Amino acid sequence: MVRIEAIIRPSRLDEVKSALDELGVRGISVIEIKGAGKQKGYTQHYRGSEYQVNLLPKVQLIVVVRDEEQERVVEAIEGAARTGEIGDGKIFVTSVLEAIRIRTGERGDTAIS
Amino acid sequence: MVRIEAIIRPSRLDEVKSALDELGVRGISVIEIKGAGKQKGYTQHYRGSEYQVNLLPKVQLIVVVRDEEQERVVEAIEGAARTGEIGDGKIFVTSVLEAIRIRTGERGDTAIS
Amino acid sequence: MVRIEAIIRPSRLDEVKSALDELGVRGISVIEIKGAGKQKGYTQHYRGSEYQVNLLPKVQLIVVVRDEEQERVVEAIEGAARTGEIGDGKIFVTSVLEAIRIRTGERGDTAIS
Amino acid sequence: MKLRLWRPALTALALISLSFTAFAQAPSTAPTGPATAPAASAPAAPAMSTAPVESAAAPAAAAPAAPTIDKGDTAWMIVASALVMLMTPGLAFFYGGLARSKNILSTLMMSFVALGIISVQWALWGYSVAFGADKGGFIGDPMQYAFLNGVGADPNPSFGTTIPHTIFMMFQMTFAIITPALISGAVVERMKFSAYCLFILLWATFVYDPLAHMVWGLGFIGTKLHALDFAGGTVVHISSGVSALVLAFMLGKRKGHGSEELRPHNLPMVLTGVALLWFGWFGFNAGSELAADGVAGQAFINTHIATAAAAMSWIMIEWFKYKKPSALGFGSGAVAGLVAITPACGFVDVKGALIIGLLVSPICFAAIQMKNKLNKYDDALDVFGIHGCGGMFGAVATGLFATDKVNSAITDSKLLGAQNGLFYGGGAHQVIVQIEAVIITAVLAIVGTLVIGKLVGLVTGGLRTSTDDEENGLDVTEHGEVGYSSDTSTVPAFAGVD
Amino acid sequence: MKLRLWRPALTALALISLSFTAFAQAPSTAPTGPATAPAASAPAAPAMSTAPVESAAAPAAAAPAAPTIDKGDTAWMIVASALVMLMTPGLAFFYGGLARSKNILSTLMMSFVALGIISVQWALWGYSVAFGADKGGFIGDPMQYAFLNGVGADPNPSFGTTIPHTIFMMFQMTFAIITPALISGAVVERMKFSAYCLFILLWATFVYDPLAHMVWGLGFIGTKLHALDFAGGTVVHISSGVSALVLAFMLGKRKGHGSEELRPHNLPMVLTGVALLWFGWFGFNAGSELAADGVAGQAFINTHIATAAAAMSWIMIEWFKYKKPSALGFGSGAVAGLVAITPACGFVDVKGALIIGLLVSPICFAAIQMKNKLNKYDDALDVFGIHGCGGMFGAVATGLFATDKVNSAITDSKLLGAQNGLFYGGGAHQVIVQIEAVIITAVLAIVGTLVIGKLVGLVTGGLRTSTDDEENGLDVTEHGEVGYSSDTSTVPAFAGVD
Amino acid sequence: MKLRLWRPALTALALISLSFTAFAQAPSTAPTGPATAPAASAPAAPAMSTAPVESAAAPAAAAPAAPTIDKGDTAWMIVASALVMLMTPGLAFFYGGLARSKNILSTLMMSFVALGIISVQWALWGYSVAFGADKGGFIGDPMQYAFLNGVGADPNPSFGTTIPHTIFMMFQMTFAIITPALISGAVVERMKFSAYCLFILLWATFVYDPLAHMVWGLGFIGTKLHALDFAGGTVVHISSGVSALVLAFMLGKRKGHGSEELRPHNLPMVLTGVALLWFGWFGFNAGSELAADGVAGQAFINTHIATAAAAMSWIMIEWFKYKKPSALGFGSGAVAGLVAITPACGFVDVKGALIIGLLVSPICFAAIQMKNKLNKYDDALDVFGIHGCGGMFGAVATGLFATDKVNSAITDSKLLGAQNGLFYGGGAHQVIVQIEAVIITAVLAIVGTLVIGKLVGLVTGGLRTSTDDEENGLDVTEHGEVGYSSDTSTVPAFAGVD
Ligand SMILES: Nc1ncnc2c1ncn2[C@@H]1O[C@H](COP(=O)(O)OP(=O)(O)O)[C@@H](O)[C@H]1O
Ligand SMILES: Nc1ncnc2c1ncn2[C@@H]1O[C@H](COP(=O)(O)OP(=O)(O)O)[C@@H](O)[C@H]1O
Ligand SMILES: Nc1ncnc2c1ncn2[C@@H]1O[C@H](COP(=O)(O)OP(=O)(O)O)[C@@H](O)[C@H]1O
Repeated sequence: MVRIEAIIRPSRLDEVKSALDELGVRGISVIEIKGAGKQKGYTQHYRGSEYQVNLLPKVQLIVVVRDEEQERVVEAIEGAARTGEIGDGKIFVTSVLEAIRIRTGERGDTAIS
Repeated sequence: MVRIEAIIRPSRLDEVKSALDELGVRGISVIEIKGAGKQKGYTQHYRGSEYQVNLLPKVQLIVVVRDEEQERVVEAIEGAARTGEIGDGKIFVTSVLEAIRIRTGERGDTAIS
Repeated sequence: MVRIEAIIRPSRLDEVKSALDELGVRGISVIEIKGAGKQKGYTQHYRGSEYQVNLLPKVQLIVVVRDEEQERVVEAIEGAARTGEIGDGKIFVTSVLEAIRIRTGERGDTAIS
Repeated sequence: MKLRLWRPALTALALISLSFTAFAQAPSTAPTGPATAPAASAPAAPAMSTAPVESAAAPAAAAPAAPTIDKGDTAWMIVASALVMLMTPGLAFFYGGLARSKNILSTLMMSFVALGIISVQWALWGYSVAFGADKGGFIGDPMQYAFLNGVGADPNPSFGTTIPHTIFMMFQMTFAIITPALISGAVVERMKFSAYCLFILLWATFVYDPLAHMVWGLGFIGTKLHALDFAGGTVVHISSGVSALVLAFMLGKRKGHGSEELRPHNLPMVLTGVALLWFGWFGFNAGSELAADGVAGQAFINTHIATAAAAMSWIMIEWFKYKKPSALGFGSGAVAGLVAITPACGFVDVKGALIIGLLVSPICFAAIQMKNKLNKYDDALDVFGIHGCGGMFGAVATGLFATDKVNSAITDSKLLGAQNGLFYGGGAHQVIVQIEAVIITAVLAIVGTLVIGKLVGLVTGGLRTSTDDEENGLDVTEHGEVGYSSDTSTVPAFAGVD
Repeated sequence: MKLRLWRPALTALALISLSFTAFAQAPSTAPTGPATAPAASAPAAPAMSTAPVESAAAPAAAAPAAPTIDKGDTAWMIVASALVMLMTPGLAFFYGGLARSKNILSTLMMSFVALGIISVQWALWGYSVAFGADKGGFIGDPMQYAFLNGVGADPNPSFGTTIPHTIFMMFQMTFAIITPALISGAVVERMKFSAYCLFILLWATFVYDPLAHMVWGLGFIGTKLHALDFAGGTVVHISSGVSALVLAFMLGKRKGHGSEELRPHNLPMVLTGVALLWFGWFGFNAGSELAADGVAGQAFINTHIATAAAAMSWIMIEWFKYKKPSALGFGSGAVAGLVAITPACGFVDVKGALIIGLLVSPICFAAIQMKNKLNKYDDALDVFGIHGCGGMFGAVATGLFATDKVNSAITDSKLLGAQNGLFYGGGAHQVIVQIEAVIITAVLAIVGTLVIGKLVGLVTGGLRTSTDDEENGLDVTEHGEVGYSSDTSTVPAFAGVD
Repeated sequence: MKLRLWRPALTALALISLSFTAFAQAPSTAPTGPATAPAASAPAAPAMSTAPVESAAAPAAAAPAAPTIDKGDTAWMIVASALVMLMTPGLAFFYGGLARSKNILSTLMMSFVALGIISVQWALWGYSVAFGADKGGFIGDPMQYAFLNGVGADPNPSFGTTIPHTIFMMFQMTFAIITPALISGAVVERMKFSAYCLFILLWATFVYDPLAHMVWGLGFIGTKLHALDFAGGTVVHISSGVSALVLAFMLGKRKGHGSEELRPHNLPMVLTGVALLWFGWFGFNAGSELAADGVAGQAFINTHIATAAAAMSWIMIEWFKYKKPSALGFGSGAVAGLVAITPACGFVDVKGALIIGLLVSPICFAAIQMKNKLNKYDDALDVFGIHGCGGMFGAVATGLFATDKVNSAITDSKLLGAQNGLFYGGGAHQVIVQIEAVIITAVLAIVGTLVIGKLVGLVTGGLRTSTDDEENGLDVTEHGEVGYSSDTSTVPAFAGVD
């Protein structure tokens, strides 16, 4: 199994979710994060003191899928999350040694089906 | 070392923590996330416009332990987090190349002991 | 590529970010988490009922870099995040199978450059 | 004393049975109209000003009352009514901040909806039941002011004789609204919204309105027993506090009570509530004089000073016990002080107010500790601990500190016809009277709540939501909303904000 | 009826052309001073009390007016003005909680800045345009009270003749402030702050001030048409609601409208706003009597009861439709009720108020459903749906339920010279008059907003921010701040709080 | 001018020494009672109404004063007192939102606890020290009204002669409460709660109460120097602003000051505070007239207009400097405007108020810029920058714009015996007097704060918490709570909400 970690724009989450739905991927975990990268940030002022903020709101998606699904899932996310503007985000794939469904104790692929 | 990532019900966090304590596992990191899966969500209405929300509050636990501890830790979490109802969550295990304790610069297993 | 996950004190985030900047590492993701470990927590009282809280605010940094950069990045984080007091945090390194830049579809090292 | 104790017990029982029968008959009996009331009524009028005397002097004052309107009193009473209205939202935030974020809206709604339900109920029949012509000392004629017929610009001949009747009615309405809302603190996070709405409608009709009549509306507690309650210790706080306790028992504990930690999700919101309550309570207490005069001034400063003293004494307890004086403690103490001074504010001097304030906090704090020890019921936000116990203490303390030096009406037989307090040369008499009033109120609240609670349970198929709904939070399951949302459309905000 | 309908249409057109010409001339013509006004003016004075009669009796009352100051009225009107001032922050929170967190500050600022801009505008010329000596029935002499010259301790001989002129001016100012702020609800999350500021400055000058003059300032709507508007149904709610709709069309929809879900980020904040609005509205409505008297009392209770009824009727609709009565629904209903009762509060009895309250919610709810169906414009926070539609209903309903039993001034030819409502024996006349007033107001608002909107767009290079700014949120892009910040210095707090 | 400057210096020194000795003697000297005061006192009475004249006309007015109570004035002053009370919670939210979330409760508590401590102190001795019979021009007889003995329904013969004494006392109490709370803004996030509590108790007793006496309580600043301070520019804002600066120096900077970014955690909460302050300030300023009359009306509109002008002028500065007018800027400007108009509100006309409002923002903005440049002290929430500097400007500006056209009492030798402002034909005299008053106040505040600060430090083992506590946040370490909690029991909510 692989753990697909996608960092996307908050505004694209809906599209990405439905794209995954179509693939039949129901199980996902979502985390709201802040990200810095090429995308430029903005300046804030509080009573004259200036703050440079280059960490911008992003959403991190975690989806664990069977190895063979990796490509289709990655492409689905890519397609749904892309705007073409700087700041679209990244997808990172790592391998998973084991997965367990807590409710049943099932392990391996069946745990995430 | 392995990185054990457990997604559980918020209401089970206390039990899981004490279960880990008993194993002598003190070091953990906790993140509040939202998750979608088999568990059904709910509908919201705002002045008549309807929203389907199937992302539900979950808690993600990150525990990095020595390889040999993996099984015991996983079982401890499983036991403490299980309610038997849909939505209990998942545990994912990935392997860790290196761990560093920032305070001392210690590396490897000693960093997490 | 490797995924460097650093758990640090919130108050050190600025230093760590600038340290990474100097290395030319611009892309990072930041998550606010709670952590338990050796660092002792505190007690809260609400109308006489007492709560022990040992989960303390931490910041989790995720940086994915090319393998050869791992050491320099880890050291930079270590240096910037260390106070010498219990609670400085940990750095965990895991290997990344694949990275994709959503905007361009670039893969591998170029995706994170 | 032993002998004495029979009286309250008997009166109490008598009361229950009678009040219902009396109500049953009411519609059939022809309204006698208020014109007959004044002379008798004046004494019980919450207005301690000289106004009632005038009206007593001119029993048929109803018609020619208009010219006697005082614009200063009118200005004050419009504002006072507005201030008390604001207390209900204040209560909503006080309670809301103490709840968990997944129940923030349901907790707020339990107070806000009282503004909706009771306002209408009061206009339709509530006001009549409370302030209509006396029926056997227990309720007012429910028909007399139905739909507020006859409530106009001319003053009510018996109450607030220097302000338009409309404003007196409105002032009393705001009391009728907040009292059932107070109960909600005990049942939040698990009671069905439908059951709650039905409950407060019935409770207001069969418990609050009759009680308001008995104490303020020329009923027997005011006119026969001569118990003192300046602004609602018995009528408002004891009745709601005791009913809250009963309802907490009927509902059972919240899921996770004991296992999970149920902490306030937003203490700044709690302090927002405290601020609005404190502010609005000036209208509640000083406004109960129904005039802008010296007694109002005394009630005003007593209210503030007792509240400040109680807030300090609560954090002092925490300081000694935990070395940590808390914001929640300050707020809890302030509310306890406001509760305790309510029945006494227009009758005691500053020293009395100070002592009442200093003592109420230890009492309420102990009551809450006791609750935690016993661990038999889940009075979620300590309505009984603070309003019930604080109210009882305040009612009794009124019998200790009342003095006609501050308010001559107390011992004026043509007005309140009561005695000075134990510490002010009046002997034990008034203390015992106050205790009796407390017991009568408690009994009425207990019986009323039990009966109404059971009834409502039958209608709504249980008072309580499913445990699933409880786990997901009532905001989403009962109201279809979340309190705090993320900008990421499908991701409601994180805990602590959702 | 057919024939009838020509009148409003014509009047409307006449109005537009004239009002501007009239204004153009204004400065050149020498101020005639208020002394000439009283007799004529009295009728239109918002003060329905007997005051105007006095001033009519003594046309040259200006100088000797001072001694006639009533301290009770003065006390009430200072407080009433303060209460209405508080409504604008209340509105800010009502709107702010409905916006997304990345726009919370820009939404709040759109209301708060009105407190800044309009207060100054009112002092410099606004008050004169509205309440200066009548110029052809459309505007007041813009010079007369410029810089508030001549606005002092002595009462205005025509309005509020028992209170200092300063206080009457201040009371009216608070109305002038909140009205443009109401518009902001339709344009939040995308309108340039600079464009907004310029827009409300011009709109206040060319739409609100003349309209206030026409209805309350001895202009033709009040004195010739004899339309009834006790506290601002036409002047405040219809004008702002209609203008909001027009501006929403001119701006276009928000980015993500339809695709993303645009949910309220903080409903407890919305309820904070509702609480402050409800509280402040007592000053708005009961204060419009300009005296602490019986009519004020009636306006006071009507306001409260209609609001409660509307809040209940809104959640009842939700209850039947979705099985989920919501907190937002309660708040929306309450505001709708406050809006609808505004023009009627001092003219109708409690039954009228109850009916108005119960009916306004279904109407506004339907209007919002319609908006969602049509999906042609993005009235973000439903200003038209609630204030526009609720205001129109209220204005017409005033023609149905007005009764001189409650307020004798209605049919007194020396005072308002209007008719009783359709259901109170006055026939259809007043309903038609009310409809005409609604149409005139709507036409003025539409034309005024179109012209001013275009103009402002030219000056500020478009009314709308860049889509990038919209995505990042206006707080950061327009104001350089974030509403909620994390303690981790560089990490603004998480969604739901940032 | 040179020669002139000796006076303030000398007076100042004299003052310090004397005030303490005077206080030392006080208890031993027999209270002379107020009966001797009236004639002399009238001039300094904050009540600029004709009331003092009456009391002067009848020196022994104490007893027969009761009948002279005016219900309109009484209604207004009860409300005004309630409004000022609400300012302290308002200040709590204003400051709380500016703090970091880990210190939200400790910041709120620093204001709320003043409601507890000072209310009791005022009742026990504070009121006597401020308004007891004059002792050598520096303090009032501390015994005279101890425990508020003799403070009842009859008016104080010297102050507020048309309202019950209780209400005058309460009104003044609310000023005594908020003043020390203002200081907290400079010391938040690092001062021990215990040290803070002790500090404000002593500061109120030895700095505020004597100062209030000197300016308003028939002390020398009012009766001999004839300085003008309508509602507390010197007594409230300069004294607290200067003391805040001194205390900030004594405490040192916050951990992370300079390195970490210390941003406001909740700006909507800041605006909530601004709204409550603005609203309550109407009671503060217009209430200082102690009557519902024309001067109150003038103070009312001046307060509002200056505030609006200051808010606009602050965001204009930001607009030009950063292209980003901010919500925090609007709020800061509004508060600066409220501060600056406070001493002037009952003495100047609308033009004066407008100018004062427009000018105070640049001054405060510059002061804060200066602070950031100097970087020598950490006045965390800019108490000195806004209240100190704004207050000084306002006090001096009063000497520029005061005019007896607005308030005849100014130049009436039997009343205030002061001069018109420089721009209103009074010459430089009053400006210099105002400057002297500012200097005297500043000196007293500096010396008093230094002495008390050192003393408290000794008692509480340092004024400051440990750096560890500072890092973890004072909410948890000093109060044992967190402001915002997650529903996941052991996980306090995320930053920005915890
Ligand atoms: N090397 C990296 N490691 C972790 N997260 C990254 C990395 N590079 C980018 N990110 C995340 O992806 C987001 C978008 O990256 P950015 O460079 O701004 O735009 P783009 O991905 O279009 O080049 C960043 O805000 C950050 O959250
Ligand atoms: N494939 C997956 N990848 C990542 N997270 C998942 C996956 N499947 C489930 N989850 C997480 O586990 C939670 C529970 O899963 P769910 O299917 O609802 O119940 P159960 O685990 O009992 O079958 C989800 O809310 C989601 O957060
Ligand atoms: N084994 C672990 N797995 C995951 N997170 C850990 C682990 N050990 C520590 N942490 C994280 O590191 C933080 C600091 O660890 P702690 O033991 O308190 O101090 P130190 O790292 O200086 O020994 C913890 O709060 C927790 O968030």
